[in-house]
Amino acid sequence: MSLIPIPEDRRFKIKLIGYDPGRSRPWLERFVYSLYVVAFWLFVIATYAGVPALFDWLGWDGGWGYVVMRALQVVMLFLLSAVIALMLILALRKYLGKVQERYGPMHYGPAGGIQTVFDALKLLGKEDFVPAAADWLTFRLAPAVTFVSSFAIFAVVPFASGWTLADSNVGLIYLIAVSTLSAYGVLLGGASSGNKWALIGALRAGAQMVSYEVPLALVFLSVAVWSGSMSLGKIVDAQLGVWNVIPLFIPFVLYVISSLAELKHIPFDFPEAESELIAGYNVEYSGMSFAFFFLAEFVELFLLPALIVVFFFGGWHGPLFGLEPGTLAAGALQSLYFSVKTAVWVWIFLWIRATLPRYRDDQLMEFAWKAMIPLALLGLVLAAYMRLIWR
Amino acid sequence: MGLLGSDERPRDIILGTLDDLINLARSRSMWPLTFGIACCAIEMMATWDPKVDADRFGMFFRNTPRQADVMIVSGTVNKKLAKRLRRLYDQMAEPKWVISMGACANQGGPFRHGYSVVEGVDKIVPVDVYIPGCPPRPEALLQALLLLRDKISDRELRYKRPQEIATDYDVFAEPGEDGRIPVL
Amino acid sequence: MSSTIGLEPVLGRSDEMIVNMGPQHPATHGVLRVVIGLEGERITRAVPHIGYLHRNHEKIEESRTYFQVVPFTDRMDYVSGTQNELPVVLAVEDLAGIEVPERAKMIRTMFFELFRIASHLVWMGTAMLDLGAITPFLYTFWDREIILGIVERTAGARMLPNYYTFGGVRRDLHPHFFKDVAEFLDHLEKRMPDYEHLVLENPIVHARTVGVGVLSKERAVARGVSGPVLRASGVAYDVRKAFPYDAYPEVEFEIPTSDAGDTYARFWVRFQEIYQSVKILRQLLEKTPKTGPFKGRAPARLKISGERYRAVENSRGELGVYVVGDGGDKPYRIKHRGAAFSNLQVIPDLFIGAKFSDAIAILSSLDPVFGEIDR
Amino acid sequence: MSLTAFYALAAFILLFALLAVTTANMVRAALSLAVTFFLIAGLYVLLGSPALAAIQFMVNASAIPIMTLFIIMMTQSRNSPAPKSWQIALGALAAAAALVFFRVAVDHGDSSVASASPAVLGEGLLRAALLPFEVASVLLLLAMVGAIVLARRRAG
Amino acid sequence: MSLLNEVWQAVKAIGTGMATVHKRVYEEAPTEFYPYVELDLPPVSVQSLALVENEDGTERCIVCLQCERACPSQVISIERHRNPEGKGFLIDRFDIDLVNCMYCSACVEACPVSSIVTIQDFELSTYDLHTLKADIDFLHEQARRSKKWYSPKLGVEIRTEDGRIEKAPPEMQPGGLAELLKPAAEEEES
Amino acid sequence: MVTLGHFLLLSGLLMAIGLYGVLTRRNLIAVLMSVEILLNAAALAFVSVAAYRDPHLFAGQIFALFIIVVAAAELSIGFAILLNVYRSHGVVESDAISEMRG
Amino acid sequence: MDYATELQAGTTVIVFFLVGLAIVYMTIGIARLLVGVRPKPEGKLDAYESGEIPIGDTNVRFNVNYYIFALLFLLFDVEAALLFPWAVAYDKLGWLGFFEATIFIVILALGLVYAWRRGVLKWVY
Ligand code: SF4
Ligand code: SF4
Ligand code: SF4
Repeated sequence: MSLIPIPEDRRFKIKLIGYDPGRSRPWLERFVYSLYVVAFWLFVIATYAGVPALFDWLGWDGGWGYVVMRALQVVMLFLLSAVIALMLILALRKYLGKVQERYGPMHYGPAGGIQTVFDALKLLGKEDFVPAAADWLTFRLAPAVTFVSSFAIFAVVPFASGWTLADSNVGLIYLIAVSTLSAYGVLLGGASSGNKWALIGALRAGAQMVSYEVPLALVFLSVAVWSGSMSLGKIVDAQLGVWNVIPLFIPFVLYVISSLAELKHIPFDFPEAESELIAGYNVEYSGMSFAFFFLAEFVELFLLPALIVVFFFGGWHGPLFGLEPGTLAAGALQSLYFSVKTAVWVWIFLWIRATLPRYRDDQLMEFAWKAMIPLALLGLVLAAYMRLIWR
Repeated sequence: MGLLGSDERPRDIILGTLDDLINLARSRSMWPLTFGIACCAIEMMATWDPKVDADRFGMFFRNTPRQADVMIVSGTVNKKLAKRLRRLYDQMAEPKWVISMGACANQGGPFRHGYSVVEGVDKIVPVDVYIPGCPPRPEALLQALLLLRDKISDRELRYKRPQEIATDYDVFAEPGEDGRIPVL
Repeated sequence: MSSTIGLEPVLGRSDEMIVNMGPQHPATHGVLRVVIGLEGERITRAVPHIGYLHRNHEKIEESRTYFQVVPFTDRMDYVSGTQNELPVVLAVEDLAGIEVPERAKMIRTMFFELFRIASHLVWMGTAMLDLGAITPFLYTFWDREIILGIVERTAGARMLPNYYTFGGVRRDLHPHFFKDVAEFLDHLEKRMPDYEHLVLENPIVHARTVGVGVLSKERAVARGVSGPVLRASGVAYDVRKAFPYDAYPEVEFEIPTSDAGDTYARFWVRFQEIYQSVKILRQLLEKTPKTGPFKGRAPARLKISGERYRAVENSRGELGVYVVGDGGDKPYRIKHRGAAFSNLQVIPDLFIGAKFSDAIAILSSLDPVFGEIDR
Repeated sequence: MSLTAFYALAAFILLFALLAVTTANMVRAALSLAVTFFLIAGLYVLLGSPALAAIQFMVNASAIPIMTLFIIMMTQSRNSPAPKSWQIALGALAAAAALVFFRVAVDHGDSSVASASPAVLGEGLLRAALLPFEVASVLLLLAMVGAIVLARRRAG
Repeated sequence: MSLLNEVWQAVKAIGTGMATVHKRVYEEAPTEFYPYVELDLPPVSVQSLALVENEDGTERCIVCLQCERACPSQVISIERHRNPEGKGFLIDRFDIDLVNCMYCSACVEACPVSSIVTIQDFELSTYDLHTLKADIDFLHEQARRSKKWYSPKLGVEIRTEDGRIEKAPPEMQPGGLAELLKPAAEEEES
Repeated sequence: MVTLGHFLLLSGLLMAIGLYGVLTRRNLIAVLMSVEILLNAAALAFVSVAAYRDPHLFAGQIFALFIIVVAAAELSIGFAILLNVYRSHGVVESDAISEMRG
Repeated sequence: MDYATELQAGTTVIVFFLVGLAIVYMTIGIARLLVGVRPKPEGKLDAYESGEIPIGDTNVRFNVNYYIFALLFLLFDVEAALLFPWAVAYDKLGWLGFFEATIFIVILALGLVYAWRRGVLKWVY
């Protein structure tokens, strides 16, 4: 019968492999965790300072050189977002563990430090197939659209003064477009799966998207009016004295709520509502396709708090200790400030996730149209008015 | 077949190493399917509670079979459920494993004399690890999950599934005209 | 197709989608299957299908001796452990005329109430999980773990201990039992405000549950609903008061009721029941003698004739059993009356017209357990 | 560089536009349309109007396809029936005619392109085109009211 | 104003909830590190069954078949023959199908000599069900490797370091409170 | 160097494609989509002419902006009408509808 | 900002999309290569529906409410699109800009109020 040899005493013993908490070495754990942070920081520096410097040194900076440089930077950013996702998934699980009086991942790697790497590798080795009822093309397109449109937010986020890939004059409009697009991916994925749960998830994604996108646009307008620019770099520049959160308090609150909705994050996680729709729009996805939905979610979990910081909390502003802005050291320091502020907001989001139950989607819709949009309009007019008074 | 072997041994050293690496990752990140059936399901949930906390080993529930790796059959499988269970198993993406939890799932347990109960879930799906008990305590489930982990990552154990695939489909009703098993 | 029972009129309507919720669905608390007709997200049809956990309890039990029946009943409402054993035990005691010592009754009642708390804790965790909050689940399961620890120290198993027996309980209390329970109650009283913050006071829970799934008093009575679901609809019926058993006549407690009949009321009633259980346990800790007999004299082979219906108020409502003995040592007929089974009858009433998300909240407020429903 | 970019963009624009008007699967057609509009936004960048490009991306390439997708699902028309041959002939004829007409107007003149920043656009909009600006809002209001009235009307 | 008040109440309630959750960060988790730390289960815990031998290695079981009759799951099967010398029976076969056992401890209850006992060893998960069809050797082995076991007649017994079998102290026994309280009562009397 | 001619030619081609779509598509939604292409072709022409010929640069862009506004308004009304048609006829295909009228 | 910068920004965005897509499909391709085609027993490719055989398909009609919200969304999006240039030029426009935009916003708010009064902002499915 069995091909597995039965041991003498008829018991199969588990191997005590893995990182034993009894023999834990705190310095090792700290080291592994700080590796993530260091990797993150190094990637940021390398992307925004290293690659341009390299191309400068090569003297390859016109025309195609520019494109290649950007492509290289995008690849770096992809690695960065992988690091972010690994870090954030781990952070989420560890933090949920903490507040739930348990530990979360802790045996694979010091204090669970490499758990998410295993998860990623596993997903790489997992079958990924298209169900018969699905529309093949759209089914395959959806994860890519979702991921790329989340990922493309990176293009305009300033990590430090001048550390942006596309410091465009129209950054804000671009952001709205991209966030609509990411809902698009979810909608497509859900609707093309040929699965009813996914379809309901897609419907909800659509409904949710149309309800938070408008306040989002109005909040962006307030920010643009107040800062006199749609370039994220300039918006941050304008906050040198006072952070936008003070004059733009109403838009700030609305923005936090909308970004929770855009993130599909508790309390607004209707499209994937684990306990209602099984897994929502990604029910039929497995393996790498699913991984990209997952990745997109966590990249957004970094980027949307980052945008909160950019718009309302002074971006990369912080004491520079006499460093000349624009130099490598100053950039590194500024990106550190930026990341720390972002981390605080990520933590708040995780905290919300740990606490709150889920709203009902029609309640969000009504909330959005009857409370958030009037408030956002009011906020916009107020911002314009204050801008005139205080100019 | 892909580059990685699935049931037979991998072909050469490089791919073998890659295969080992991926299997290591698989064994360290087993996501069970949320599929509580009976009493044992409560203990299955308790395996993720603060006291035992299987999440320490990187396991958390996925609701959809497409994303799950391990199916924990936690309770009595009767003939009505059997088709659904097999269907869920079929719908899981490869590679996949099954843990049979508790007396009922193993061989029908106390209810095996009844007319409605499938005597052992291994008649429907290939089972990798069995847990005795009624219900097994959460630590026993954790032990089984870790046995499964060793089985996945250990080359010697990996390529020997205890039973290749279910052979006895008597528990199913006759397939209908379209070749499918009728629903009710 | 036979699976579309009750749905024929709507098949072919293009704006209605027929969805199978379950048997594998995280919110059905087991293996319920509800075939749902969805129009957008409004439910137009709801046909529950059960039987995915049919284990043939009654017939197997009829082929076992009375002593052997008890462990099987454990497997019915598996969340509330020993509570299931009591109806059979009471009925057989009645028929065989077995005397139960006072202390044994009190021990039984203490376990009964401990398991009520455990069951309501499981309900609280899973209901909040259904509403989307992860954390309360972990908290309640840890508190339940403490109860199970106490139970295991005395009864030998965590969930399904097979502890009650004819004439009392199987074994005496663990020496630390009183201390353990007192400590646990203190702990729970510290925890309850937290749960109130996370569940009852949470504005999102309010938004999700208030006014959702209203079950009117008449409808509730007509459907034979019992337990917290009934009491949340304003009927103060409780077997513990109406037909007292064991040590309940000797303790003081109230029956919390609410007139609202909505999901929130059901949540609220369960919360109040936890408080009442704590109150009962505190009284019993005082009253129960520390030592003394835990089991009356029962014959080794029970031969019974006659028939009897006995019911108890378990965590889900009236759990009854009808035992017919033909003079042999095996029951001639055993019929269980499941509380969760009757409570499930209201699914079509409450589901139809509700939103899909509401259906999840409603289902979790009914707190079904399938071991007992399908039997 | 600029020429290469133009040719690449133009080629893909034409390709996706063709797909948008010929694909039977409506969802795919809507997607192709979105891609077309996205690429046209690229052309606007080349033409020195980033604000317009962004708006094109935001409205035409994201919002309108979403609405189209909704309508496709609402009317359950996942597929568009294949055109009849006389239709194809007519279409081709009209397209050719349009091309000929357009060819006449094409001018090979050349001049430098500069960028109009959004601020310039905004100033122009509110100083030079104040009335259309307000009229636009009235138009949007009317569209909103009209569409609501139309959509709410119960059939039969 | 009432609207504002409502909003404020909602914000306050959410804030309280979040504080409730976050407060737990500072509490120590009750997690037991199971595979790394051995579990200490209560001695009456029913995790598996065993057949105890006497200290001298002779069989305790008198093959009375009471356990077989008591078992609700009908998983015990015993074959016996008369002892050719002396009275009583000898075991031919004593199998317990641990796969289908429902761990109700009814057999233990029924055993007149406390031969079949419950033990706390739960680590029996297996790749192969055949390991769970317990024969008498396996049941003996189970008893030999366990430090303590329980049967209603004799209470909790422990195996000491030097291999003797003793009754466990009262604080481990169910109902041990009576014995624990006794000395105090006597003292009061005297 | 890219000249105005390039853009105008592209715009003309787009226009031709849009026209082709309008004439050949039988699904009314697809027809509306083709109209969208037409409108965009026009907008492209406006913007390119402005970029090459208008010293202030913004005139053409404002035109394009208003085209977008009009397109949105047209589409919303168009879809609303279409929904009504669908409600009363059950289809959104032009010839099927005309046959029904028939 | 000058033409070149905006051109570069545009290029960057396109590069972002292209490289992003390339990375996604490359990774999926690698996974596919590693895993290969696995056996597809009967039922595997069926839509997952809690273990049941699906009844009917997903080609259902959406409720008209979706359309109304999509419409409102589109029109407000367009409104925002028109206002963005205004917001940036706001400093130069002064009070004129303020009043113009206020009128603009009020007119659109009227639409919202109308929708509200008509009861279409209630999300019924
Ligand atoms: S093995 Fe026991 S506990 Fe588990 S499902 Fe069966 S009867 Fe219930
Ligand atoms: S524990 Fe119960 S089921 Fe198991 S052998 Fe003993 S009597 Fe039988
Ligand atoms: S009841 Fe005890 S003595 Fe009798 S056969 Fe069973 S184990 Fe042996």
